[in-house]
Amino acid sequence: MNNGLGEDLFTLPAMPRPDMLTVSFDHWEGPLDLLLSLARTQKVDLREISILALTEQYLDFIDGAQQVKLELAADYLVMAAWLAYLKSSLLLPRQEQADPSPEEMALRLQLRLQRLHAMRDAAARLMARDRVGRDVFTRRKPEGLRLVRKALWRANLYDLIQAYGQIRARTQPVVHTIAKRPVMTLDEAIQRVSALVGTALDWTRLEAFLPPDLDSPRAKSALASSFVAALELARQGRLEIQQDGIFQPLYLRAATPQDAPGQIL
Amino acid sequence: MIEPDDFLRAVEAALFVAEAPITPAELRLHVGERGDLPAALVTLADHYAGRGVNLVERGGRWHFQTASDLAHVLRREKDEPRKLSRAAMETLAIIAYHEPVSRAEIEAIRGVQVAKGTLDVLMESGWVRPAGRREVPGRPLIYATSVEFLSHFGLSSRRDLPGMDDLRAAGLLDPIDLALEGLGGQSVLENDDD
Amino acid sequence: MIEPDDFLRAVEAALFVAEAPITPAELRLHVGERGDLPAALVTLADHYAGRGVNLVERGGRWHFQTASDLAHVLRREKDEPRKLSRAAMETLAIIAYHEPVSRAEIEAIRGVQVAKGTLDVLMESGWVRPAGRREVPGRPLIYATSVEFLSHFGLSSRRDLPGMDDLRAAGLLDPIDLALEGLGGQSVLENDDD
Repeated sequence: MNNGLGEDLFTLPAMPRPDMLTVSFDHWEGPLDLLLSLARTQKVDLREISILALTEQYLDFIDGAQQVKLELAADYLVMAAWLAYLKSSLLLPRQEQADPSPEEMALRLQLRLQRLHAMRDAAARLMARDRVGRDVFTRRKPEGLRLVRKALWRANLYDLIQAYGQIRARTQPVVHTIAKRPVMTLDEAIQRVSALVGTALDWTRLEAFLPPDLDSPRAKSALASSFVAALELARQGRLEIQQDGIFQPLYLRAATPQDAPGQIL
Repeated sequence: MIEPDDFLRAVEAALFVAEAPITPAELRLHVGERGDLPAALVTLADHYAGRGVNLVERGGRWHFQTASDLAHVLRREKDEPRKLSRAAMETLAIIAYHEPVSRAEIEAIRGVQVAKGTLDVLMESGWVRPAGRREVPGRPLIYATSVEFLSHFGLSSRRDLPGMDDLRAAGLLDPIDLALEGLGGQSVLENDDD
Repeated sequence: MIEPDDFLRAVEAALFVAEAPITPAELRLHVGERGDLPAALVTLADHYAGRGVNLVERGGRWHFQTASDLAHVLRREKDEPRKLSRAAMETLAIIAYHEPVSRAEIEAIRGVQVAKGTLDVLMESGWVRPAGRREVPGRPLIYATSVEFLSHFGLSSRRDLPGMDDLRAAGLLDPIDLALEGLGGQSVLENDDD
């Protein structure tokens, strides 16, 4: 807050008044700090302080300061303007007063000064306590307490046996056996389709030639084998295949005798 | 003098070698679960009360330290702790008496901004620690003092802060708005009329 | 107890803060020329004789130290239950079933290298002990289980360990990859459900 004031000592013009502060300007940390210092020259309890008198003191001080040094920190001038406003408000007839009332503004200022003063006092008392390393001392090189954590290993027999079982299982030679899958062989399908197609006089869907257990694992294999069987039988001229379009159902029927072999659709 | 039993002796020895103020829970790890630890601590504190070395409790931690009246005997040139600036001292006091407190609240009391370095110095010293955030818009960090603060300044707890009770009773630790409500806002003008 | 006078208290405090054992001459620098220092030292040594901290003189230098019977307090060992890692468990199992075995043999059976720490842990646990050297080129160390191993696992002898037939009957020899396949299939299904 005392930026720009440098190390210059600022003293008031020689006006030896007892309530006047004549110390360097950069002694203060800001307007509130300065106000508190001025207030304490009133030598009364801060609760009894006269805000009007304090305002006079502050404005006098700033006036004096400006005669010597024009570049006063803005904060101090803002506070001066605010205090001048507060002073005039306090002197106005009551009914013309604005909200918040000047009394409340003055009280707020007073409370702030009390609070700052209380903390300044508390800081001084705190610093004056018996402090470790200044007033009281602890051992300079304590040996220190040592807590050595020793692992207590836990394991049970089942874990041990299971571990061994897993090693043996993991390292056993692996034998691969190929599982026999439920399939319909092509021969089976040819036999089945050629037997059934003889009974079908009209176009019949391929699915009708499948065994009845369509949900069984054999179903897909039966469908594929029956399709290949149909192609084979058609090639041999023993049946005809018809399909209306791609992915449409396939229809089969027994070949009529005049059809030439190999003629499909 | 009553001969100290082995439990008391163990507590005494552990406190003696501990590198920092130690909690009863930490002591328990060393002296075992048996034995009346609170009673032992009180007995020891009594025993050392009038001596050159005292046993003290600071923020729930115990340690031996020399009696304060012997400072002149023991102080050495290099012992003087780093001097805090006035700003740092005031900021520390505000944190201690108002904790937890935000930077803005500190500034409201001091009437000036808190320089960046001020809180850093206090945190570096180990006396001040961040204590979470205030759940208000902006969620400002709030600060509080640490157990190191208590032990450094010889306080058993924050209740021992000098003048704490008086300040609280006088409402000087309350926010100004709260204080205004209590006062009714009348007294100033009367004073000024004097 | 006689109240210690200020000179005695100063000596006591100076001894307490001293960084190292201190000579009476050095003590004088702190406590001043007045006062009967030899008498004070003897009085203090007497006072601390039966306590957890004693004042002792070693080669003309004095210092406080903890009573020697309390060393266990200052360096406390604390048991921390810990579970063996899978690698350690497998290694232990191989040693138990095949002892005495060398590290190379353990690795051959496990199909994986054995980390140095694994055998250390087993030796630390007290369940495995070195059992001499195998008289083959390189003379490798061989390992066996200990009596503690048997008692910890509740076995009266190694013959109590279940044999291969028992393991197979318990399903413990089921190939792992089959078990994994089962798991894999399950997880695929779960994913399909998403």
